[in-house]
Amino acid sequence: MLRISNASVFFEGRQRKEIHALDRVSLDISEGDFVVALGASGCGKSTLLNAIAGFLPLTEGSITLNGRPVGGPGADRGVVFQKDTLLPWSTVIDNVALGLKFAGVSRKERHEKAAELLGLVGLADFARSFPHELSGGMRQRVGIARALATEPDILLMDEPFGALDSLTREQMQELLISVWHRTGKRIFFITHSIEEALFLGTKVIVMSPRPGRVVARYDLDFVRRFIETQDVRSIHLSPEFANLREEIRDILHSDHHLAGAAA
Amino acid sequence: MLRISNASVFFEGRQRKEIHALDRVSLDISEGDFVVALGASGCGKSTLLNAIAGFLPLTEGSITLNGRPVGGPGADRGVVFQKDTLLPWSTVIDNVALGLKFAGVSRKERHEKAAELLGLVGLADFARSFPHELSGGMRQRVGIARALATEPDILLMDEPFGALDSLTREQMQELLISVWHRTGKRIFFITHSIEEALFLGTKVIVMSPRPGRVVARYDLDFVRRFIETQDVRSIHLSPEFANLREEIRDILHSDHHLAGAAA
Amino acid sequence: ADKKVVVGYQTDALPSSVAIANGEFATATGYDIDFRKFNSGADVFAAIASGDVQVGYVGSSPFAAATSRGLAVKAFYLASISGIDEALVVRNGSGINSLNDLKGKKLAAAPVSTDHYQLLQLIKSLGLTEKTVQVLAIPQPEIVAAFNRGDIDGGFVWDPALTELKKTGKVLITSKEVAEKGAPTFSAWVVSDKFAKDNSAFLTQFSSVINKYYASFTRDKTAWSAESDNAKALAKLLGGTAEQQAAALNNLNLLTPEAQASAAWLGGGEKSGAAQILKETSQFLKEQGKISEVLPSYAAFVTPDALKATQ
Amino acid sequence: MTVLELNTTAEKGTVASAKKTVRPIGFGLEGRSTTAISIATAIALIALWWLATELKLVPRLFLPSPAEVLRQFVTIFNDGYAGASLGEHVGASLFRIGLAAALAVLTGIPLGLLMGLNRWAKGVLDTPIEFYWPLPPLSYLPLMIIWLGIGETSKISLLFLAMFAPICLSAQAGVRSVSVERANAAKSLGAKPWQLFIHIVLPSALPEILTGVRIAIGVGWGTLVAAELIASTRGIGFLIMSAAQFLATDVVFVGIAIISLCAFGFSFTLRLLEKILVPWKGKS
Amino acid sequence: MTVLELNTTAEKGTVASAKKTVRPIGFGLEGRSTTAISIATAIALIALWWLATELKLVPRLFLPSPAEVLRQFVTIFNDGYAGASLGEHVGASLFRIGLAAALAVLTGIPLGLLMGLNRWAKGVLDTPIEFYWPLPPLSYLPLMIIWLGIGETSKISLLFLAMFAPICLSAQAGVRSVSVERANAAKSLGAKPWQLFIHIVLPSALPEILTGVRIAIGVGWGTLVAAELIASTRGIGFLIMSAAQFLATDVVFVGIAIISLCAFGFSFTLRLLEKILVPWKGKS
Ligand SMILES: Nc1ncnc2c1ncn2[C@@H]1O[C@H](COP(=O)(O)OP(=O)(O)OP(=O)(O)O)[C@@H](O)[C@H]1O
Ligand SMILES: Nc1ncnc2c1ncn2[C@@H]1O[C@H](COP(=O)(O)OP(=O)(O)OP(=O)(O)O)[C@@H](O)[C@H]1O
Ligand SMILES: [Mg+2]
Ligand SMILES: [Mg+2]
Repeated sequence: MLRISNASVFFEGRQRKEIHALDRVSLDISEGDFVVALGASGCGKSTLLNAIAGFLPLTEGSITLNGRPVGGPGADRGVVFQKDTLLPWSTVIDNVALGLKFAGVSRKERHEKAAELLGLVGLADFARSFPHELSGGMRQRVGIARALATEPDILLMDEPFGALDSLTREQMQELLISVWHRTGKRIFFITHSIEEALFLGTKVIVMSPRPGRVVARYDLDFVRRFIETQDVRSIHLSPEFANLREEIRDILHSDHHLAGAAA
Repeated sequence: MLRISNASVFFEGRQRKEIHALDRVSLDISEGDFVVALGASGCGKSTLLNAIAGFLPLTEGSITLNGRPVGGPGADRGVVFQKDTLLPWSTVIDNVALGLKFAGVSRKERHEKAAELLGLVGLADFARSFPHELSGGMRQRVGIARALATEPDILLMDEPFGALDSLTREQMQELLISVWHRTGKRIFFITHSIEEALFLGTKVIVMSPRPGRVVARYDLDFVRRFIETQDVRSIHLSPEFANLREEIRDILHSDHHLAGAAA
Repeated sequence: ADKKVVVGYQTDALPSSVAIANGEFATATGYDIDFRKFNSGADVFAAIASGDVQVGYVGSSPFAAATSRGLAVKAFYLASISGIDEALVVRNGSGINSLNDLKGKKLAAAPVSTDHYQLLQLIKSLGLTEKTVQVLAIPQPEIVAAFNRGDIDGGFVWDPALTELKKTGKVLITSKEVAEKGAPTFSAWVVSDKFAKDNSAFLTQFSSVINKYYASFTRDKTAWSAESDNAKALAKLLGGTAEQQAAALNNLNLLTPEAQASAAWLGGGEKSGAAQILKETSQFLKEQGKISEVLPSYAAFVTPDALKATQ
Repeated sequence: MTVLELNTTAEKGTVASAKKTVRPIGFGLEGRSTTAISIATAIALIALWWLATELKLVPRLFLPSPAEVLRQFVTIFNDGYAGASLGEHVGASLFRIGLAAALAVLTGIPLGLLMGLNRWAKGVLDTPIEFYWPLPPLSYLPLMIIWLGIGETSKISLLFLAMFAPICLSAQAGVRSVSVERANAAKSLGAKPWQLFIHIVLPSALPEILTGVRIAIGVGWGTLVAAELIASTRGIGFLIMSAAQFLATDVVFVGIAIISLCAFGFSFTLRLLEKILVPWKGKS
Repeated sequence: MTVLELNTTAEKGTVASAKKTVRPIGFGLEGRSTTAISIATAIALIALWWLATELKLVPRLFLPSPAEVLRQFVTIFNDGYAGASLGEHVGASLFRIGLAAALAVLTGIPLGLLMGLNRWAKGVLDTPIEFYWPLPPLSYLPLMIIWLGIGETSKISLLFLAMFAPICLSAQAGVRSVSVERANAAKSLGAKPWQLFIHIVLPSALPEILTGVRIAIGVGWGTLVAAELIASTRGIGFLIMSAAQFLATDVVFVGIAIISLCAFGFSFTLRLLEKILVPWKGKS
């Protein structure tokens, strides 16, 4: 189990003012959880993810994975970044196979696995292209394939579908659900789409900025319902879904005029 | 008037295969137009925008602005990029004021203007921060403020709101509409959200990939209706809106299984 | 002093160098003299060719090389001729006890020095070639280092390297002896033809000053001992210690002004000693492939005029 | 599916101010000082030197003891050496290096950037630079004397030539690390070519340029002795060579120590400059 | 609001294959060749040289004509110079430079990267490198001889020392341009430290390292004469020095031409290597 207790983060801002990016956030991610974090721009979602990934120390609080404190980044937590972090000197397939290379998998095997994942994200044709030859959305999909390749215990995904069109996005959502369902992986997922959060998450946390804190938590089962029925539309059109969407919308809107504008 | 006639673009792909990114696209953007391009990931939206911006030569066809062919980038066409292109060595306010600096505006004046725009995008507090101290969505908003600062004739925006949460996104949409309405600027806007396209565009083009071509065009007036009524919800819930959404959805879905997967 | 002249000198210990230190050259000639220190005769000639230097102190080997290439200069004063201030020192334990043991050994001398010339001449006179005796052209500090380390068997050097090598080696032959075997050398003050034409009075006064110090040196040994002010002045100007300077002076082989001005050295045109040495040196350098031409006569590069005028 | 908690009260109430702030875990050194380790190493090296001389591993003539060098330093400091005071020697060398470095920076950076941007500049300047730069200064020293005389001009030119190429080459390489997107963004904001040059290309290339300048200054010091072989009357290189002629190794060591000290000063300034000018490196 | 056209038929039907492809408009040179301009410049420079000698602007002694240099080259090529054939001279120098460069690359890159990553490596190695690197080789030649003799070891060591520092410094600087995000991504993919080193740090720093190597090779050639002052019997530096001392300017020019040619070869190889190894520069 991944346990975040009372995590606070202060950044050093300009002119000696601190930026309070995360305020006493507590969260457990257990076996089979699909946790989605939702919130306005700048509310600390990426900060929380970075802390879990081990890229950022906490000012206060602790993060433990199966009882042991998280010291730094590791292959047990796969990360899909908000920013493009593909290696410009490697082809797409080598980028996807990078983690497997680190794990010592043979070239043939890792390329097979990578090719399969590229097929899943719809980029089979671009295996030998370089990242700068891809569109923004395609690069994002390569990043997803790369994180899936090493089959980490926990997937940390920072707005992975932000640059995707609705169709591709739906397909990627379904792909992710099937991976999650098949392998029982834990997933921590950041999005700014309320629909996406509701559709994917078994747990949804809603965050508000300055300081970044959790203002609401939900336990949901739309995703399980989807796995049974495979019917997206009926879920999206169900009244529970619509009600929750409006509720969260109100929480987010009630908070601030424009995220970051208030002091 | 900006006139794109029969624009085709081939990229050199791996193993001597060309990638047909844009296939005979024709499009006019006249005074007061708000043109939105919609389409799957990799369908050539950014390619089209890059060609208009002057970053990319055409293989065939022509692009003229007020009768003169587009030779290269220029201050007459402001660009908001899909990728983060802020200068890491400048503060947020200096990044926003960059175009004004190029135009020879005095330091005081350009900082005033930049501060005002930062207020509009909700980042007044972060004027003296450096880009790497901002969240992904905040950086995107700085990019928007930067493009608005020089008041170009045409704004070219590549998925500008992709990294924004729904609230911020709505606020930014309204901001953009008010700028467009107030100044009568022409806007070419790329998005992967059908709702956003319908809500914002006076003209919407729907593109399909491999080769990238325009498969449908719409003339809309939801945005003008919004300017009159200021009522977002009623527009979104109107049956015309819902019908069009489903129609475009069908066009997009009918096309391909996964964009880029087909050869 | 409205007339200016730049004089290039080297670090050799000469009695007249004291006059550089105390400014007597300037006061005696009435010229504004800028003395510049050079590390080799080749550099002096390069500077003369650039026109920045008008008068310079050089050895006969670079002199021969430069004149053979057509540089218009004249020797007007012979500062010294081959003496015991330069010698071939061989390392104890190198197995060299006489000139007959040189075969197969490694010897060194400073590049384009008169020592290098004499070492090569010596080897030739012994019937050896550079194939059988390896001759390295390396600067003196490096010779001392290589000698101490045992990498070379001997070095043809002058002070202070000479003193240093003698600590762990012995003198095999001196420069004077090599000269007597038919390879004489000299060092001289030279002047560019252009400057000489309009400044003969300067050269005369310059020569007079040298004469004065040379006379003092031959007359009054105590005034030039290690404790003397003169030796200290030399050490301050040139570097090293007063002891080193005094020792070096004692090994010089100086000519009297009269001898220099005579037909035997500067006054005999083509037949004068200096011109002969230049020609022989040039011929030898050509054999060595170092220069490509030997002039028919070197008479144009020596003049006794300044010295004659002092008498 | 139920709302678990809407803990707006429970979690509000900000943590007391003036908190310890954190930074993303950096990469490599990121700010951690190495001064202490460096000083310890320096002390260890001097101790080793002292030991080597104490045990007489190397003849004194070639490796004088630290004490001797210090003594010699005091003597030279008080009495000067070879006709000039220590201050004059150091001053002369610093003046030459400083002026040559300034000239090399002022010409090398713009020319290098231009060569990175412009086909004609590259084509025309490439040949002479690629030609002269690998030439050993000692090999064209006589030519410099002949062409430029024995004054300061030839010395400073020699140093300038030695320093120009590394700066120019790194500026050229720096241009290649300007990202196309960033340049495009600037052009769309109406940047004229010279503005692109100053506001985008120069800062992007700055990290590489600064490395080039550091290397160039090292090369400059390394060329100092060669430059001051030209009929000098003062300068540290001149001091070293004069002393070497007389096998005064202790004086040579004094010269070496002074060069090290000066070079260290330059290097320190440059590191500082790097910290101030390119704090964003690795964060873009 | 009406559907204007649903031109699925009108616009379908692909354009004939084998089309001219385009590339994003690059920045600066981006592939455009400058060879022709460079060659033209070279010819112009030689013509200028010829003119200068023809008009006797400079005494023959100091600027021999192209014809003379060529003649001298043929002579040396046929008969050798100073006791060795031209091939032996060139071979000896190439061997020394090549070996020293290989050693400098093999040690300088890993040590430089390590110094960029590790506090201890940086602290310990910084002092000796900052200390020795600006020292003029001429000032420590005697020390090299005492310690390493007059054989190849000391010459190669001298060249190695001259080349090591630029490579090491640029590798260090290169580490600072590794983006933190990229390193983090690799760590999350399970990269062990040495894998991070090889797969992320090394390629990221490669552009800067290659610039450093180019500069280093230039510095190496520049030090050649100094190195071959150490009791050589062959080598181009030795050839140049022997000739310079006898004012044989034409031979000096032959030597200079040979060095230029060799250096040009090295430089060409490195540029090629850069094109092959870092084609992504400016595109990340
Ligand atoms: N520099 C390039 N070299 C080769 N191929 C390229 C290059 N740039 C784009 N492409 C290709 O052109 C096609 C269209 O790319 P484009 O960036 O226009 O897509 P897009 O519609 O913007 O997609 P997204 O919504 O994912 O950003 C893609 O197949 C891409 O691989
Ligand atoms: N390195 C940093 N230094 C200083 N402040 C930082 C740094 N990184 C983030 N911040 C600040 O922390 C706050 C939270 O940032 P974070 O990136 O977590 O937001 P986010 O929720 O991911 O937003 P978005 O949806 O826009 O990506 C922001 O106010 C940001 O300015
Ligand atoms: Mg974020
Ligand atoms: Mg795009």
